[in-house]
Amino acid sequence: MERFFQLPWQVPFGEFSLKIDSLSLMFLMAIFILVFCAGVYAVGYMREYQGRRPMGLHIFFYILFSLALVFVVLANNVILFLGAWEMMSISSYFLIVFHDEKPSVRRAGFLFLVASHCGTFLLFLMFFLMAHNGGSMNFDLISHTSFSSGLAGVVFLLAIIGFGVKAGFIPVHIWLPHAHPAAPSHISAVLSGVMIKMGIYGICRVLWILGVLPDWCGYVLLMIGVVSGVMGVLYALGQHELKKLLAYHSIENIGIIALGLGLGLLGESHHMPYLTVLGFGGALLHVLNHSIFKGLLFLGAGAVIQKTHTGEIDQMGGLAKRMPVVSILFLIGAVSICGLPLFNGFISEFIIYFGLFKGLASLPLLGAFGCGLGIIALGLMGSLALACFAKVYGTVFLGQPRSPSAVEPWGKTSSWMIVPMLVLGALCLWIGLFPRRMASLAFLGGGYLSHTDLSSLNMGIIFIPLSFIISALILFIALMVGLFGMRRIFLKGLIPSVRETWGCGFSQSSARIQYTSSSFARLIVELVKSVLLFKREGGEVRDLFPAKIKLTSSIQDASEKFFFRPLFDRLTSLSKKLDIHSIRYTQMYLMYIFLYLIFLLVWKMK
Amino acid sequence: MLTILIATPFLSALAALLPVSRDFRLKLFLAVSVIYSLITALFWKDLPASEYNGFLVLDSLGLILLSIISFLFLSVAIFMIGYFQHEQRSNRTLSACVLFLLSTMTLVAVSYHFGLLWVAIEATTLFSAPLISFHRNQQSLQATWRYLLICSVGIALSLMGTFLLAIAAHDVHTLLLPALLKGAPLLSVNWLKLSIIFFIVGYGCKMGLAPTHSWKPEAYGQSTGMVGVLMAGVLPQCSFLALLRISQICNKTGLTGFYSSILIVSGLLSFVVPAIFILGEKNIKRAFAYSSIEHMGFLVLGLGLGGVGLFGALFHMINNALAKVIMFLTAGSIAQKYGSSRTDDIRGVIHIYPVTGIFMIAALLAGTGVFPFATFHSELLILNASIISQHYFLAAVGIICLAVMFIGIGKIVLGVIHGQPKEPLLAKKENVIMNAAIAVAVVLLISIGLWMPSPLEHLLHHAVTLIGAV
Amino acid sequence: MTSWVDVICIIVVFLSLVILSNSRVTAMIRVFALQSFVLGLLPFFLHISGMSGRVVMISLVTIILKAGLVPYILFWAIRHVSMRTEIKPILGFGTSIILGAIVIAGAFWVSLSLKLPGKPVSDLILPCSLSTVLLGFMIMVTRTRAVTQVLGYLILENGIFLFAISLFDEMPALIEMGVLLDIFVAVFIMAIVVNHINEEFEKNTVSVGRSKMGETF
Amino acid sequence: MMNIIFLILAHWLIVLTLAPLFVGVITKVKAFFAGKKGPSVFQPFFDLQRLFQKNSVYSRTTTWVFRGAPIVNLAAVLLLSLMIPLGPFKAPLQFSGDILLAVYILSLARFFMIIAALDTGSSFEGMGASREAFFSCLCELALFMNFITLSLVSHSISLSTMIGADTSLSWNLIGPALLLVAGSFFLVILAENNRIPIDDPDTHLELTMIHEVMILDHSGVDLGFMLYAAAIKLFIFAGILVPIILSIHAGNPIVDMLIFLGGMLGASMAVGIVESTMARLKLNRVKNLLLIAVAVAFFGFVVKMWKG
Repeated sequence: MERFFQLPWQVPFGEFSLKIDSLSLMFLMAIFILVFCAGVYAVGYMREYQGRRPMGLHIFFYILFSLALVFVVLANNVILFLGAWEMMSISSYFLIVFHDEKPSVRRAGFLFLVASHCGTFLLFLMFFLMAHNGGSMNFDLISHTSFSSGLAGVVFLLAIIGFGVKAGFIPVHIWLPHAHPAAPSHISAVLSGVMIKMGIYGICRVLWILGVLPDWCGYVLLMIGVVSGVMGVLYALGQHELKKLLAYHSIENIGIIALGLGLGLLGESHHMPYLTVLGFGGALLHVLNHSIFKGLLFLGAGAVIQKTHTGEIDQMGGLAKRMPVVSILFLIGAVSICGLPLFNGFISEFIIYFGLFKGLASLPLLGAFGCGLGIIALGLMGSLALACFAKVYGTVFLGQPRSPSAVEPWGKTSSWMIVPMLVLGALCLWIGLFPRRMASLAFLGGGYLSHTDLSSLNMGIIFIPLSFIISALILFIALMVGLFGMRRIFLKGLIPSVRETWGCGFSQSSARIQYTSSSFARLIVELVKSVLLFKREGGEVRDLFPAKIKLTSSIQDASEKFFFRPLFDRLTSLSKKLDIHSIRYTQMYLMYIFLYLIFLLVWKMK
Repeated sequence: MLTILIATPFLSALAALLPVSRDFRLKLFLAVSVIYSLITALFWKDLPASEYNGFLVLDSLGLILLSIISFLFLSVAIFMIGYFQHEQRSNRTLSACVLFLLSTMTLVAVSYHFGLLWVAIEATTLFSAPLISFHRNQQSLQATWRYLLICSVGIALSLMGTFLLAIAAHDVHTLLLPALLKGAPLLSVNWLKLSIIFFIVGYGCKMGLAPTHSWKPEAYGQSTGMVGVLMAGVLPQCSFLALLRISQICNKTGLTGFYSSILIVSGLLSFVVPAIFILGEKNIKRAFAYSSIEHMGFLVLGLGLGGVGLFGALFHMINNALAKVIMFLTAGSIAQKYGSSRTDDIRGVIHIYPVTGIFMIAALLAGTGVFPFATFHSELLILNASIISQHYFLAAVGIICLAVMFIGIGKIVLGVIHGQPKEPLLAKKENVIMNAAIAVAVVLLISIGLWMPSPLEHLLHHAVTLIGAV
Repeated sequence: MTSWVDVICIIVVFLSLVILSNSRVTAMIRVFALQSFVLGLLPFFLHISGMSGRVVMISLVTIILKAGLVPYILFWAIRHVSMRTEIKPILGFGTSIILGAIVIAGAFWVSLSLKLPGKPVSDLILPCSLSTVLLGFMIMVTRTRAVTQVLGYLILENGIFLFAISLFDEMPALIEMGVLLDIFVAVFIMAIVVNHINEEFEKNTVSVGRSKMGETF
Repeated sequence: MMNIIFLILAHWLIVLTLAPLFVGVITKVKAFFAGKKGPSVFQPFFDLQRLFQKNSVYSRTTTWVFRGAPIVNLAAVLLLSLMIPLGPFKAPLQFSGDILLAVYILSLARFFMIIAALDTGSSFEGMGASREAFFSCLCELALFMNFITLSLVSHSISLSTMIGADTSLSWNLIGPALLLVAGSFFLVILAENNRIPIDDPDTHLELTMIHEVMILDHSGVDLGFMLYAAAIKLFIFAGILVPIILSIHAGNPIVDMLIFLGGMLGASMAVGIVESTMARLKLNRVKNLLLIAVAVAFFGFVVKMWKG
């Protein structure tokens, strides 16, 4: 389905033409849901800064940001798109640096701005290449022209890098884990829930314009998906900071989406419409799902941080008793993001799995191998994510408080903050139990994206399993209720006694003895420590009566540590050196002119 | 009409030299620039007749420059009033030279004779020199010295170019533009080539194209905000007008390829050089100077690429001027508040001076061509032109340099506006008049970026046809 | 008469070479004065036939300005700012001579393809003026002191002037304007330099020997 | 509709009765190897009955998560049990892609087990939870690779078809691959169900335990649910492995049932033998064993790909 909207707009090459189609619809839903929820949440969340900071500016940029998002998705013209894109980056920058008195926040914001802007410059090139080939700046008109496979490849790569920066593909993700923790929580929710999806949207739009691509593109996306997904979740496991951890999980989920897209591309280039629709559809559905549950998680994290005034996971504990509602909502988010059944994460991952298995069976050797790799990677991501969120939930909400900041009495969380989270949680459950509507929308989007009409396909192959799953899940719920009843019956007349946790012989074990998140993740992290650059200082017990010992463990981001930082530093030092050398003497200046003159004379007058 | 336009500022400049009160000078300057702008506005309806048997003619190219001049001087005049509310120093030389500058620049805009054009540009150099050394100190003296030396070299070379052109036009017996265009077939190509080379190097010095750019960082770094506006916004564009005039001839004599190849090379250089230097920069004005070099690169690149690029270049003339107003006036007001424009001395502007802080952000966005500002469109046009004419390498390098420039300028500006506020050295409160002057430019630039008024579009199109690029 | 013109051209180039290889300021100024004087004579030889008033005027003005006023100002300046101290140029004697020779050769090579239209005055004019221009440029590049740079600039002007003479009757009024303005520039430079240096001396007693930008006055 | 429900109930009946027996057999075998008489094979039933009647003790630290985990766990395995065929009894719940549901339902159960363990705030249970999370990652890796191979073999992603319950797998064609799959799957069974050499179900040294230490604080009904769930899980895994190995279909349901039961008996004895002959591995060597399982599974995958 397509709806157009035109207005006169007088800028060079620009035309104010908007368009809603099945592709943009998915993203539009995500935007509206999350921007609205985060906005309502902000009312409660920002109350403590009332008067102490320029609220007006913040609100202005929030509205600007939302508008920009909508226009990015609706724009049907290159200039309009790029304009909205720039607005999005800039306004989100000012949303991120809300706490600009902290140097870390400033650095994060600047890194974000630079990264997204550099990406945008690549997009300029890409769009102009396309527009030059298409002879127009209008997406529809461009999409009607055919691209030579070489040009298509170049455009594809430019799009992967340019949009990938925004989406947070590894290794160009470096801004992401810094920006998300720096921003206020409702902003991080929107950033991670919606803005990085704009990168995905851009890639989808480009794929839609380019039509059929050579199959190596599919493999590229597949590989990106595998790497980003697995690395993302591994990095997440090593984090001690709640929002940074969530940020890395966004990278993981982007990886899953990329897997779906890659599968779709493979299907397209091998003319297997089912793969295409399953891949693209799954990816699109996961876009929506991820924005919902990741939004929920960030909002929950915000609620926690607002009370405990720290993001350090190992400082928290036992919050389930203090903020029960938040803890349950966060649990819902956690279960969904692990892709566990009953919630929406499972549905989209199931669709992608399904497509990958289909590809495994039907694609030629290399493709099948790729799909197999994808399946394994997905499985690994799932189990690692499970471990990661078990760690988070267990350490933050369960057990006993690990630090005074987690004990001190607080007021209850404002209902301005609770209600949006409730909405998101409900959505998670709804899509998880009744996915049919959203799934069919996603498949429509996927079909539109790949220019295949679904009417020619028998979508039963996916919908029948889905309906089976639904019935199974309902049975599962029934089972749980039944077992609960049984338990009641067994316990009838008995009063369960409440004691201390059994300390295996130790009496009054203190809260400090609990397993920390780092120690929980340690086994996994150490298995891959060479990849994560895992560092561990101190901690070994020396003499018979050990004194107080300190243990710090940290992981580092390879692409940032070994590529981007050094590059920037080199450039800066080079420029400083040159500056000193060239600014010394006027003679230098004159000499440049002299040499230039000579050069031109020799070049042109021979 | 044109004569009035040139004479009025000249006479008032002489008046400003007389021992009169500071306020009188300011008011005089304001009045002159208001009248000037009104007359220019009239010209938008219909162009005036030529004067002095074709030596002074205003065509659409000239009109573009003229409008830029009028707007910039107007905003500077307004800004000046606010500025001198906080200053005790005498403004005699300043206002006199600014008015002289106004009249000579007008001469540049309307002169149709290459000799006259050269004289006018020469004159602008002379009158702009004293402006740099408004703060009488060692560095500003150095800056002035260099500016004069390098620009005079440039001037000399362009004079050589003029002479060579005269020889090339031996059979035309005049340097009047229409005659040259009419008698294009008679021009002897080799001499023309030589003259073009000298012109490009000569006027390039004045325009600040790499590698002849080197006076810019110091001159801009030393001059006060308002002077910076004039030096960065109009002065180079005057020389660019000269280059445009030359390109008119080239397009007639089939030297387009020759000309554009040189322009593209120098444009490329003007992209790369500032990108190399910007990262190490620690002074706001100097950073802006580098960005202005880059913008000059945009202009010549657009001219060299032709077609869409030419349109973009002409459009960029206007946008660049407006952007420079925002950048340098804001830098000026900050420098006045903090007594320095080094990034180490300034922190958290947006917390102490919210309005100035926002203008600073606007300066960053305008200078680096971010969407709501019209510079975005013109830069895109020129990039697009490089793709269309299949200079992929050029496009790639340009993109990289733009990115680096953004990083550099962003680092400086954001480092200045954010952070724990640092108490300004000579704390002065926001000045409404100064801010108004900047705000007008901001609004104007944004509104052009959001909606390109059709008269402007027609003017630009007409100018493109005038240059007659193939 | 063209032979005389040729001779003058050669002399001019030679003198610029001398200045290039010279490193004593006063001597340079003197040589410059000589060069300007010779240049001033050029119009007479160009137009031995019709000795119009314009010719006389031009050459007189040239000689007075270039050979008289400017050297005077220069001397005044170096005395005033006490810039007696010699600083050896970046390039030594030998190298500058060799480079100069190369530059001259280049100038001739460039102007091979260019023939002066109209009645042939002298085919040495273009190459000689070009090489004078380039030599002047070289002097500016190789000297570290303001005055010497101004000197180089003036020689560059001389080169242009030499060229301008050749289109004496092509372009009416153009040359005069140009020349005068150029002279004005030179004077102006000196004026501003000196003027500012004075102020510096009055304001703060910091010697303007070698500022942080590596300039010397 | 009715007969579906009937089928489901029948399935559950079989599973619920056979699963504890399976455990009992294992204990019997171990006792025999230890040269003891050992408890009767019905002992697990008595244990469960005892636990169901007991009152339970809760820690002050715990929340509803702790109480909910056993229910989720048992419900998950019960749902899972509907997806495996029991000899002649086809799986009542089978559809294309049900393995994914199976794996993820198991993960759901595991998730709740882990957070329940963390809920008690005891370092020992935290330790167990961490190990569980770690080993299960490797197990799932191996599991998925096996599934990939099987789905390539059987051109299907429905569990019963993949393990050859409907149409027997062609051992003669892709024997090696299947052998590798079976091998790695057996290791997975041992790991997932915490048997020696990975874990010792009836050790009493908390520091070395994995599964047992996680349910250290559970008591009464909850513990009963946990143990029952564990038994069913083991039974299910064996029920997946058996058809792969002896994929024979003698149309006659009785014979099929006998074949199935024999297979299960064999499987239980195999587990018992392994447990009583092998020593428990050091914890930091366990991961190597699992990595071996992964490698074997991957090898099987490659072999299958190569065979085409």
